[in-house]
Amino acid sequence: MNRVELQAIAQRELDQRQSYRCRLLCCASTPCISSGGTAVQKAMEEAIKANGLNAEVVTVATGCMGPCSRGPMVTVQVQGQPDVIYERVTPEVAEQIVARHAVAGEPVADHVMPSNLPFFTKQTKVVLSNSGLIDPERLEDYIAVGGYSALAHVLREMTPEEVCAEISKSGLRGRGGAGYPTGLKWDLVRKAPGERKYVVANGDEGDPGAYMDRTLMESDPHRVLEGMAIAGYAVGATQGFIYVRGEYPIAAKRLEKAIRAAERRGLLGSRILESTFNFRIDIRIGAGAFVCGEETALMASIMGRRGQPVPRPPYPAQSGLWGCPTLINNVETFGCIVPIIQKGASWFASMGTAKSKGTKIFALAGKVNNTGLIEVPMGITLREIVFDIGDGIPGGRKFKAAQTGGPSGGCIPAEHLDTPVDYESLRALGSIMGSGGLIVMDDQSCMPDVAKFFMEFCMDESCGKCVPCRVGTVQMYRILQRITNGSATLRDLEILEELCEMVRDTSLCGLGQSAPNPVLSTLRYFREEYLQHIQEHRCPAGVCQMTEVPIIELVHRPIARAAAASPVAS
Amino acid sequence: MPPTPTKERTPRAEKGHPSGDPRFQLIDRTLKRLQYQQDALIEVLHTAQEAFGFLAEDLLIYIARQLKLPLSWVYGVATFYHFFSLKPQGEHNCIVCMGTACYVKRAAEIVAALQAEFGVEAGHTTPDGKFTLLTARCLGSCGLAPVLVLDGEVLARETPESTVSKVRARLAGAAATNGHGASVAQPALQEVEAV
Amino acid sequence: MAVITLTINDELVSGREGDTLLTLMREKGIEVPTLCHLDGLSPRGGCRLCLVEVQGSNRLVPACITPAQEGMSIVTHSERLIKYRRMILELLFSERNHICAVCVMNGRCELQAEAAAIGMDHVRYDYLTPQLPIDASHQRFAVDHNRCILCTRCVRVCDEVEGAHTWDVMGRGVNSRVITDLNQPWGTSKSCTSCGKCVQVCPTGALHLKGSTVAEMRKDRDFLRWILDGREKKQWILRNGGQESGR
Amino acid sequence: MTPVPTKRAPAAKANEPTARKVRLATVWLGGCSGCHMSFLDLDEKLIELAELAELVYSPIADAKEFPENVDVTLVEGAVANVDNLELALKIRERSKVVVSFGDCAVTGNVPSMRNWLPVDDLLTQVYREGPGSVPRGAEADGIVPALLPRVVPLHHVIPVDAFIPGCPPDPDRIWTAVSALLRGEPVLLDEKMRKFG
Repeated sequence: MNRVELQAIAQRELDQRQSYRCRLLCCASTPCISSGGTAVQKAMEEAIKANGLNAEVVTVATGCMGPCSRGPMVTVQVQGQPDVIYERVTPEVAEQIVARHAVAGEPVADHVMPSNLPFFTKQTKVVLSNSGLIDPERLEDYIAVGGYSALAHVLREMTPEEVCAEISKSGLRGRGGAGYPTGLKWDLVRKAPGERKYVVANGDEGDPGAYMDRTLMESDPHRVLEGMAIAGYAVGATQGFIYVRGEYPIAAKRLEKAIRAAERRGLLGSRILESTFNFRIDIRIGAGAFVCGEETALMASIMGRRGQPVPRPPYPAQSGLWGCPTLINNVETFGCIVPIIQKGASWFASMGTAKSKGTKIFALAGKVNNTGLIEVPMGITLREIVFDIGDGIPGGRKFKAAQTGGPSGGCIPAEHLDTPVDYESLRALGSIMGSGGLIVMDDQSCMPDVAKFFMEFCMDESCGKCVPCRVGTVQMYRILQRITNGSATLRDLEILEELCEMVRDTSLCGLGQSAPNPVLSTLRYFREEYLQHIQEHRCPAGVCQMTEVPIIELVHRPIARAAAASPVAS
Repeated sequence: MPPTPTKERTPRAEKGHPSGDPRFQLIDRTLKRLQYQQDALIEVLHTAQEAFGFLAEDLLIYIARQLKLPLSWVYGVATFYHFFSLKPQGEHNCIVCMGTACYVKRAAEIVAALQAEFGVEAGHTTPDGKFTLLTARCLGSCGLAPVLVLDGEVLARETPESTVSKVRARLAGAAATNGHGASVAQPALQEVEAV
Repeated sequence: MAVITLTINDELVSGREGDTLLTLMREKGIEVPTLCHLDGLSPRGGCRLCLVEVQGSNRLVPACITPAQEGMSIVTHSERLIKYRRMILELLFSERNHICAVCVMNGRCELQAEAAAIGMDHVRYDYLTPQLPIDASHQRFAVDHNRCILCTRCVRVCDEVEGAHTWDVMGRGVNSRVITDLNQPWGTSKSCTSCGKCVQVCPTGALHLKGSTVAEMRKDRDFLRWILDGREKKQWILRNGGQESGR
Repeated sequence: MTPVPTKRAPAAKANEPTARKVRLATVWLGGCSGCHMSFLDLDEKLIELAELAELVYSPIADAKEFPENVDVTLVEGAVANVDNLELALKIRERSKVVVSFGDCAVTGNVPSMRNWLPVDDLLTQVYREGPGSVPRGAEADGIVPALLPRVVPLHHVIPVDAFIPGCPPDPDRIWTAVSALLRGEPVLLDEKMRKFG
């Protein structure tokens, strides 16, 4: 395949689209499938057949459209008319959509989601621009919207140095959470001496409450592959790995299919687009270990070992997979590459804040009316996300905190709702951008309990290599357990804070270093709540059971030996 | 290859050769595809778990031999990742998502209700081998919280009561249709809590 | 080999390129506690006791694994470091059942000695008191998991020096445990050569000779020096222009 | 049994009207009394001690109730049951300086080895299923003090001012610590004297 053929495929595909008067896009992402999306598409196909519309109406299984809690979602595209988005579509509604909207052009009003909702208008789709509009399982769909033209452009017109410079100029920073400048990283790997180099896409999205990477891999797999191939060209690698979390079977299947299709068309593999550039991509499936999101642990896992981090330096850019220079970027970071090449670094840099450019995808969840996947320009305020896009808290309850960054992040209280969302501002608040999970909590959430939840996570996911993380997380968890069951003392709180600092400063990898963040941030903003648990022996949110007492109070209290009464021992 | 092995028997690898259990061929195919590279251990374990439902000792020995890896190395890797299970799973299983969004929407109460109703701790199987209760880190369906997966079927916006009654129905159904020998369910989404 | 100069605790120190900070500190007589590190085995950086401060960076680095660099300035005994070392030892004592009074290594245990040296005279954290087995199925040796601090010296010596790789670690986090072969009784291990190297390098009473009782166990690590010196000089490798077998 | 007569000497001397002596107490909680044995091994130093201190409460003296206004209390043993706990709280209230005396008080040591087992299982295994039998409900009737869910070191229930590790601490260690305390100085044990076990 060469550039001309690529354009020909795109044209043919567009022509074919034109031949249909109406296209019914059905979301086939995990959440919509879970809510019955497959049956909806089937019902539509049957209705098309029944109405004899095979030649003019077609259904397309697409990626995510965003408002996951309102699924299954369907978008109706009628030629010459604006797209109409339907929510909560059942097979019955699907039939009506075909019968009324597709045939007569009159929308089924009950299920239409108004397109002027802030949920849509406040978003800027860059990485997700194809998501929900193309069939992720068809390479031609991707090519029709300009797919692989960025790779073709890079291979023909740009040197590797120029690619790295362009990415640097865009101001793109790592979307995995830490925010390291992507262009700088690419350049480091490019300059690193070595015959063999590797490119790794980190799709081990382990943060609970985050599914941006999965959605991108499910909805637009070729974009990730194209981004990786451009990276491969820029750094001089011929082999890439995409590490997919084990819990994402659909993403893995679509990526596998996408790789095969791209290889068949000469868009991956040897002599890509008739150039001298060779680049293969293999999939590695994770096996359930959060720590593998850490880059050195991820590499250990790709090499088939226990996913334990090793101290850096040496950094992967110098010595990574099998000792070779390795570029590791998050899946979403790779998703930003194609638009940067297509529309230019200055276009990308024109969005966002001074130090955080472009857009960021968040998985909005928790106690908020509109949950789902959103893409917003950097610098948007939390208030806009929660109250405009998210449409506020259900049941008229009070906003209490937004949790970002998962187990490595923190809780941001109401007084900071007007903070712009960018790497530095969130860090200053004691949280992090993280990979993009954003969980909204109302006054029914107990902050020590939330801290305990995340600490249990870190304790369970600690690899066990370094002492502070292995044992420190258990000790912190124990104290939080005492706080939430009523048996803690003020001394415990003192020890907890001291432990937080120590674990943060002495742990070997990012997991341990950031494990205290949820505790530190809740202590910072909700200390009062901790004190109420300890001193007043009550949980203001009504979550904690508070059934125990501190050990010294056992003097005055008969020790209940429930088990003594019933002969359970055997 | 003799194609009629008994299904119930534990696989036995003699001198690096499959016992004739056709499921070993799946492993051999993966081994060959990955050129017996030691780095491919996790891929091979994935295949093995998919084929057998869990990683029995003999299976681990077979894989270690084929990849020429030390036994303790293979065991260390298999127990590091929560996805791999070294014990057989129940006929039915329920994975409750304990991700943040589900937790905030009180998924812990669902787990507690299932534990109380069926007398099984999370990560364990009932003594009769009928039901395994598992928890997952995050199934990435946060918009539908609380979410759980019952025998591979995703259920959204559950309550403790609705879950208990669905599981009860599932187990009762199993008793009625026990005749066709329910195979070990292989859910699409699974993160097994370790021992 | 290039000579480099750096500052350790305000004192100029010179060393060879590639030396670790720990090597140079020890040459200078500056002692920091170490547990996972053992000369002759590959470095691990897991116990975090040898962490030092590097000026110009707020990240603490493990001296055992960090190569010395020209112009570096490090501090080895700041108040913060001493406090953290103490806390790490407290965590280790709280993790498993280290009842020194009834341990075969009482009086010669490295963990006990580091605690005494640093003045860690009580543990503020909950003792986790896990229920852990003792495996005495091997003819000559036994492993008491209650005393194990997961330094993995046994794993490394078995792999790197003996070449058997009988030992490895199973599980993860606080549930990690050292295992022989398929987590089977040590006495039934097919790969164990019964060389006893693991027993000799173990810093605590976790691995010991059977038959030794409280405070009776002594460990001798001379063998490591002999083997590694010999290996370095290629004493046991056929000089056929062949390749070095070690790693 | 032989050391018993010796112990009466300091107690008797204490009644002599001399310069104000340090009011010293020693307590035996959940432990084997080995630390007290080692204390008695101070031998002739006991005479020196008797000149400086008045032993106001001790398992080797006669007092039944822990007195008020104690200057220094050495506590042997871990906190294992409610009686231990009650006494520990009283000690803290009535003593200026509380010292964890020996490994059981400092770490929980051997008594804490039961901690992996829930108390009820423990009682079942040891008594109900064992050769002897303790009637059910003995604890509730107050015949024996109720066991705490876990055996804990002394400093987990009250603030402790100094620690003398050792199982038992040898007489040198004890003397170094006690003589410092009697002089009103902080306890500074050298590295060799700080070892557990």
